Amino acid sequence: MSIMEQLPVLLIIGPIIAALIILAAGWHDRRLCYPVMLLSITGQFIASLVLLLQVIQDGTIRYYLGGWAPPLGIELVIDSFSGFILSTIMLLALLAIVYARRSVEAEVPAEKIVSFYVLVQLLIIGLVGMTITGDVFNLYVFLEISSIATYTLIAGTRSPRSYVAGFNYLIMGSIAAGFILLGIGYLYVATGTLNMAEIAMLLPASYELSTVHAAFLFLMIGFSIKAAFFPLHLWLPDAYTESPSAVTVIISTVMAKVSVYAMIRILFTIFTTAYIIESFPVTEFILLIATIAIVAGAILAIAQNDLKRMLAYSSISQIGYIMFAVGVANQIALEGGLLHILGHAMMKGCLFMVAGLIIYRMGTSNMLELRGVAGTMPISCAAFALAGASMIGIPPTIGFMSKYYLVLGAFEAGYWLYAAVLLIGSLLAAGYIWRFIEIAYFGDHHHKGDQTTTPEGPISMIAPMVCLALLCLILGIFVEMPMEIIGPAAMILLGGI
Amino acid sequence: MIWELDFALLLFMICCAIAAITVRDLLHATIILAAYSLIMTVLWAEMNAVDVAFTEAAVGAGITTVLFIAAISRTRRSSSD
Amino acid sequence: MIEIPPAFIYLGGLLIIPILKGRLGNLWALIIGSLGLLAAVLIPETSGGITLQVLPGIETIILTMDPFRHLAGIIFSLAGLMAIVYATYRDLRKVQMIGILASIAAATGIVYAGDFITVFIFWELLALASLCIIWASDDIRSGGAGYRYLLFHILGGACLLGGIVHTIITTGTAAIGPVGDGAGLILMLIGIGVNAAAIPVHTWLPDAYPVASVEGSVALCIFTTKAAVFLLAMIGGWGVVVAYLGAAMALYGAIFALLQDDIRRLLSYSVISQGGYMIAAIGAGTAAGLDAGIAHMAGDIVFKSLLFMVAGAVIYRTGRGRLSELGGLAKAMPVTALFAIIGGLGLAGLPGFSGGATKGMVLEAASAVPFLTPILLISAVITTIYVFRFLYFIFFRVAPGECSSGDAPLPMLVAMGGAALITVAIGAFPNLLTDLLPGGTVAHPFAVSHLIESGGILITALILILLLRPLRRPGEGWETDIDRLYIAVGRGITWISAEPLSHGAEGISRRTGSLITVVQRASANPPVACHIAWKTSVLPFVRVFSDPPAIQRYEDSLRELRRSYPDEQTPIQGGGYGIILIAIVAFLYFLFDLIR
Amino acid sequence: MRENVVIRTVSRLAVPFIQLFGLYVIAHGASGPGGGFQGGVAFAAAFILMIIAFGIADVRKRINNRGIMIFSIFGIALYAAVGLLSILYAGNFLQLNVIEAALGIPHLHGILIDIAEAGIGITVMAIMISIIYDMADTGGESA
Amino acid sequence: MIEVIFDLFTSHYNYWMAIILMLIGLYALIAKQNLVKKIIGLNIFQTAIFLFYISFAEVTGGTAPVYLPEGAEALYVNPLPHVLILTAIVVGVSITAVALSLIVRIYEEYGVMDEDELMKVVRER
Amino acid sequence: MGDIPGILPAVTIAIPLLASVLILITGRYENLRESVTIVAAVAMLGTVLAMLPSVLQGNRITLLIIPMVPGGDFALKVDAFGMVFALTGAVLWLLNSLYAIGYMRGLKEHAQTRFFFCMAVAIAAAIGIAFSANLLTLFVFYEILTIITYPLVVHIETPEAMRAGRKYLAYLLVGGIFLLAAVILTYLLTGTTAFVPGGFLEGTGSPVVLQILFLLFMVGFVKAAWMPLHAWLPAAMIAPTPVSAFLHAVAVVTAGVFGIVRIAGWVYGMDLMAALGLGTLLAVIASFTIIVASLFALTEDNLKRRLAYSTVSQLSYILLGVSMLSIAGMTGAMAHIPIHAFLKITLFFVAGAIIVSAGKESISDMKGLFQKMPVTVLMFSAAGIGICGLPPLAGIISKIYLAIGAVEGGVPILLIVIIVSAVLNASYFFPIIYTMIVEKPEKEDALHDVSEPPLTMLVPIILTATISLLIFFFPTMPFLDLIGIAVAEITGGMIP
Amino acid sequence: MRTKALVAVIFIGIILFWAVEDMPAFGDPDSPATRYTGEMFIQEAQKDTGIANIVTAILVSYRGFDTLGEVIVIFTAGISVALLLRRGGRL
Repeated sequence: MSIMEQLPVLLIIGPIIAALIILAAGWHDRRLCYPVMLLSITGQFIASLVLLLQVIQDGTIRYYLGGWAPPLGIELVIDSFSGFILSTIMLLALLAIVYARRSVEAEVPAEKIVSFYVLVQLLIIGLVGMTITGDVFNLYVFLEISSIATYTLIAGTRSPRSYVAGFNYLIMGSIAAGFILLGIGYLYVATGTLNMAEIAMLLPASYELSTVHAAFLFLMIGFSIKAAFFPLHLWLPDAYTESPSAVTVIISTVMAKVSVYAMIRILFTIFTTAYIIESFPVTEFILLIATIAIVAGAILAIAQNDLKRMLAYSSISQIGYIMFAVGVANQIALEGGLLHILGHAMMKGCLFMVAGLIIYRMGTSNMLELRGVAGTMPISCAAFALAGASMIGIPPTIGFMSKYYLVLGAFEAGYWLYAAVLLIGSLLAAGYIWRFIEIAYFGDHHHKGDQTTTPEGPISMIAPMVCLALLCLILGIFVEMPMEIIGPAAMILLGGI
Repeated sequence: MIWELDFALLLFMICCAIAAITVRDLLHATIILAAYSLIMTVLWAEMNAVDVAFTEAAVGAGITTVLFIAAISRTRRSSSD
Repeated sequence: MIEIPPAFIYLGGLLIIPILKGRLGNLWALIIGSLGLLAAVLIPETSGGITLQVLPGIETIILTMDPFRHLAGIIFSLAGLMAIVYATYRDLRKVQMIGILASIAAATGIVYAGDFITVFIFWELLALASLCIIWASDDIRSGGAGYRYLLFHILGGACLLGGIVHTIITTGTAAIGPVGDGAGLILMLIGIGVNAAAIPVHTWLPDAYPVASVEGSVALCIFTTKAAVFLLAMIGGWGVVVAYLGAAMALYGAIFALLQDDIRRLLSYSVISQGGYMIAAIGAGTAAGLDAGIAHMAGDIVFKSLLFMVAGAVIYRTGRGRLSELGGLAKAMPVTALFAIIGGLGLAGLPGFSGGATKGMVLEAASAVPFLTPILLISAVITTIYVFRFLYFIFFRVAPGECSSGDAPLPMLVAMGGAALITVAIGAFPNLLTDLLPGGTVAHPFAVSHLIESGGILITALILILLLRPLRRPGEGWETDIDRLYIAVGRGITWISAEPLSHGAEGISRRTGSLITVVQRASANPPVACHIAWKTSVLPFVRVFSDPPAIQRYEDSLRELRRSYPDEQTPIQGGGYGIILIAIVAFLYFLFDLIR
Repeated sequence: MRENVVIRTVSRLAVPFIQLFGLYVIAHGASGPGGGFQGGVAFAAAFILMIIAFGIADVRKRINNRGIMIFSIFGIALYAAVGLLSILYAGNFLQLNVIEAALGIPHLHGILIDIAEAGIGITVMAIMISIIYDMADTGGESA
Repeated sequence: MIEVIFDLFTSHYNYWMAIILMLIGLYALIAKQNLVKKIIGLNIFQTAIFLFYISFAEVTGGTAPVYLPEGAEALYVNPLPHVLILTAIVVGVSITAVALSLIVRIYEEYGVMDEDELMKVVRER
Repeated sequence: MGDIPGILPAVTIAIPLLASVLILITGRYENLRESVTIVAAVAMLGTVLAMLPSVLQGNRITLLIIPMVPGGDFALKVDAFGMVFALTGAVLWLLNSLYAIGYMRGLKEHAQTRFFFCMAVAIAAAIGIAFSANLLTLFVFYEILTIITYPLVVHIETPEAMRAGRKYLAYLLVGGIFLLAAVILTYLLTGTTAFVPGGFLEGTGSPVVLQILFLLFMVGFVKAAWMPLHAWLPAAMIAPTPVSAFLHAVAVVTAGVFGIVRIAGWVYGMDLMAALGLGTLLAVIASFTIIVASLFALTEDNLKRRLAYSTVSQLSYILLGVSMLSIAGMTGAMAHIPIHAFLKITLFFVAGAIIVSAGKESISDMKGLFQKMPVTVLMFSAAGIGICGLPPLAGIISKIYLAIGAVEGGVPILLIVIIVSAVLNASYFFPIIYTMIVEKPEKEDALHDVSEPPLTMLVPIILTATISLLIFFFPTMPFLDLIGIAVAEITGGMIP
Repeated sequence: MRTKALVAVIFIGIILFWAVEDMPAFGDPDSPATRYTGEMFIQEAQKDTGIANIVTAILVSYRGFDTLGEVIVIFTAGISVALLLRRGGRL
């Protein structure tokens, strides 16, 4: 059973080896890199599922790297929260990789494909590392791996504009990283350790120190930037819009979620509810901002003409939902927030896949030029409609379920007004989703005559998209399934067992 | 450790930093940045962080400067501010 | 014995009408009419009735029997048959034939109904049937008139329903009988009053009857008001208020009848007037009053329909319907003229005609209520005057122009003849009628007191005719009634719904739309939008506190900002602002931390 | 790059020394200041000097992109291999003392650390050269 | 009073200076139009943070964290921040490299290096 | 009497869903696609009828599908009241499908597959609403209904239609949000959302909270189109007529009022409503709506829009009935659901038939239509008369109960509302009838090539009108019987 | 822009200065960091790894994983630069 015990680290080392193999194989023959990539991601996905099952069965898994127990060494921690996020992001990553093949062929110059895949693999390594590490500095390192990969992936390929988008993100991301580093430093100064669990244990003694407050503040700001938590989202629309479709899918689902995950980790695992609710009641403030984010993101999304840009702003709004849960900070709301992480990953992944497919097929993502696109791309548009419904929160999709939990939690905590705004936000979501649906389905039926018989896209692009769209629905109906993991996860965050 | 020396170095660094971002010629700015890094190296060495100082010397004053110069050589040397 | 409610015979019969062609329809209608009459006659007075359980908790008695009902049923069926006969002079529109049959059905249905719910259903059916008849007319005014007719009756029906329901709740039964008091009574009274053309809700009657077709107005005049009167009688237990209401109607109708030029309008007011007599009698509350009311109703049905038939015949032959345009038809239409005289004298209440007998009964019954008799007497005088006026102008004065192409067609004559016969028969032998009355009241038309009374009325009328000489002035006619008021109200409501309401709704939706546009535009470039909003809101202060050139500059800059505002979201934003934002947010957190 | 005899000559002399210094730094990492990273950078500096002196094309002959690729992969693989080795000996990843205990070789721990450092150094060197190549070269490799 | 301030100064001046450096870097990031200048600012910002770390690793009177020959007792400074910063420096240079290559790319595409101009050009295209 | 588990409710909902999938698959083959619709409609009617006897015996068929979220499982329960709605829906879906086939083919509409697909899903959602066992399930279906009817509303895809669609969606989604808030609040107050005859909110919150909750519910059920939140309904008239018919008679608006009745009877309970003064509130809203909507209808020239305002007005009868908080009022309210459905669908069918046959939408253009399409116009008149509450059509039945309820509930003032509205109803319906039947076309040949609509349209029209007639004559079976059971359930009493 | 930048910088500066106040004094041997892990490493490193340079010991052994990450970072940067700038070639 040693392999099973080593699984956490293999989850990172395996892909590293895979990245090297991709590079080497790609050097030899470009066509080789995709299969390797797929294999590695599949392996990672399976491993993540196995780990998740283990966590469900046996509780938290702790893996001491180098055999050094904290605080000396680094540990990997897989509890139900990180297990949940891990399998979520791996699922999304897998689907995104399946999707990526043809999309990348179309959007990335052939000679860059190898490095592209290597970077994607590295990005995923970074994100997985961020998810399962139990050490704050290690978190930072993996954050940087993923960040650098992201900067390049955003900038690398599609349009000249993407360079600017990538550069802007780089600046913002670097500042964020700097702040995070600074925050980690403050924490270290205050406690003398870097292990999350230990920090949480040692920190209460110095809750009143301004150092700790500053640590919290900088970590919060840093991760807010990385997670594009309004109003620190400015990099996001450009980054999402200009990057290649496959990258957009990955960063909008996997990366954004991991950033949020990290933030929640910081807030709840390191600082614990005792700090963020009682000592420095920042949750109220977060709640306020989250509410603004929900509304503002949605309104901005409505104003967009570019499909991807619209979805990007929608992400800002949706991240607001997750942060809303953080702000409410009770069991039910957190369950909703975590569910929304899963749900939003799936629906936004699906939506961006649709956008990518539309670009692949129609060559544009400007909505004004996409009138009646449903006629030529029925499956994509159906997937969009389904995922969009989830985004709006139409039952019984997963988007509704998470919203339900959120509102329930907010009501329970007595945040009536905020809950109301949350609901309004979902209405605004209808505003932008519907804009595209209108255009796609009802834009102009005179042009629908050209019902082409050619398939609307490669099956490798359609399949993951449809898969995600259906998952939005199925997981919504059988919401009990994810809730079995999410419930304990939320409990862990709130300081339960 | 003598804090006055320390302090002087720090002040000098600040001067360098300000200079680096004010000078209009980017190449000059790069060189000033290298100087800044070198002072930083000294400072760290003086703070008993020899490994870090070593690295900073190699990276901050070395590689980074080279990278900057390479980049500037491929773009433009002058800056409007 | 057969116990089929006649209403169902008529209703069953009319279903076949649409598929019958030409004269076949007329024939069928005649058959149905006869069958209905037969059924009405044959229903035994001892019948236990027919009860249906349609609505849970409410028994619907579609057939119940008592002497009043027997009498009324026969009268209605008979009059209906006459109306059908009268109508067969030509190929009728099917709608009209259906309407006539449905009217008969509804009226008989009301008559035999044993509970209020059934009454109500037939009540509404009657309104619809009448509407069919009115709208079947070729007169273009019939549209509006029918519409108003309907609205009145819907109002009446609804009020009746309210009254019924109130009664059911307060008394616990739906059986026809005295109603409670309060709201139920008022509603019931309004409901019945509308159909009975009680003032002030009578205006539909002179409005609609003159514009119906000739045969239609005959059918109309028989059922609606009379059924209402019958129901009023059946319910019973009314107070003196109703009696006075009847008196008012009698007087009011009579006066207005006197002022009319249109012959059918004249007769319409006469209907109101005579209805007033009946209601007055019923309102008197005594058994004799009830008897008198029903008796007068029976009589009135006959002679009033006779007069309408005459008017119809005249209009049919001459194409004119105004006193001022008619004249000297006695020569051209002698038989019609004869029938007209019979009907007219019946209406005037001359002894020997049915009106004489029944009106006498009414006057007798009315003596139970103070002041009632004088009013009715005055009305009688006026009635006599307008009857004379009616007869004189149509038949006897020097013709303004020969226009008739002969006497009325045979079916009309038959119908008129039948009606005239009945009028005379009842007039001569009141027992024919009064024997059927349950109260056992008898008429004494030839008793001395009655003769004196009738003579007095006649003489007064003659004197007045001679004095006022109204006969010489066929004039324009006074057609203004309080319906102007109702029409104004209706127009007002229409205006309200057309103007303020819809404009208001439109305005709201426009506002909302522009608000959404503003938000949408603002979201295209939020910083600039905020900037503009800020500057705009500061503008008034700047105007107050700055010197003119500064204001000018300020306004210019604002205008420039607005002008250069992007219509579309600008892509790609610089990084610098982002960092400033970071600083601000961080500082906000910090402040929050400080003030906590 | 202007032909400059002095620079060329000095470079030709200096490069081996710098490379040697790099190796030393890497090797010395265990006992004193220095380590894989610094050594790698120093090593790369030698190549930078060569680029300055002889131009890129010349240097590419010594180490081309393929070589860089191989070196970088090799370096990381070396590090990972050391880590994975400990898994083979039923330890956790990078649990070097398990290997030491299993093989019974004293100071193996330190040696393994050195190996790992070497891996770092190789990778850093390769990548640094690669970056310099890419930054400084506008033409690209013809191969 | 002065003494207190002086104490505070002597005990924290390193941090203060590091902070000032950080702020200078940040300022450059925000206010400087030239992209290379921004990256220079970023570098300064990062190194300032490194300085911050090294500062709190320092122990007065300590020696470098390399074991002195056997037997010699010494007060070593805290080695952990050094390790962290070693890693962070590498990260820093990586970011610098990527950023500079992006700048090169941007210059090749748009021919400008100033942010405002760049935004203008980007929007026009 | 009691709860019996059964799978049929789920089957009933699954049939149209399955059909919708089949419709998508068979989309290219018109005949096949349409036969799928018809077969599914028949099958669904069959399953509903199969449940009818059991429900008529007072049983409730329950089915738990899956646990969902705190506050409600995904569960179905067929009780008498739900059966009323479901039966109406099932019958009308069949007829409406027939009609829609004729209509869509008659106009050669585009995107027919989408149309039939959405129809099928919509009916599934409507039935789901009828069979919901708790608020959450109801909400789920309610929202699905909102979304799936949108493509139907904007079917013609003109800019005007899109605007209307947006309006439609905006109102309904906002409503949905309020409903969600209400559901959640209910859950927080009581820990359950399952419908309990007679209500379960009693004593769970302060009166103010419960009053606010009720307001939330009211806004939530904006589908009931009470004023001033009615604007979406006339706007939605841009839809093809089968859709309008379906929306008005079966699915959307009826779902709204269904929800309100459910809330009144199964969540609040009449006693609590009375105690909180909610009856008055509801009465005010309903009265206002009834009268003002009628006024709006008065001057509207577009036939379908006039009918829409009529619907707004008529639906508030149901609210009015509920507001009386009396047994008879409740009975009238419930009875008005199927009755209005059958009558209004007839009217819309005719409006559509006129569009197909004569291509006319404005009332003023319909002069003399009777001569060319007598049957159709006759059916229209009949249904119009029925809506006005005149015999011999079903409308009178509910009206009688409502009137009884008004007096019984001690609010005779509502009688006035009924009376006024009766007059207004007549005043906007009869001009239409007059125009169609009596008036002559302005130009002789204006109606030259107009004839009766095809049989697929005519037959449903006649059938719905006939059913309305039959309901008048045989009101108890099954509607009033079912309603009796339902009312008995929530009041513990018997039908009056 | 410059004033805005200055204000922003001052904002951040205020926070930073405020935070520094409660930090242990520069060179304080009793700061939690030094006392806790710092001393631990210093005591353990020799025993555990047997190499003299504590920094290296931590770098490769205790926090070897970080270092692996660091190598990956630089690797990523290399690939990134190659992707961005390299023309032709196989990457």
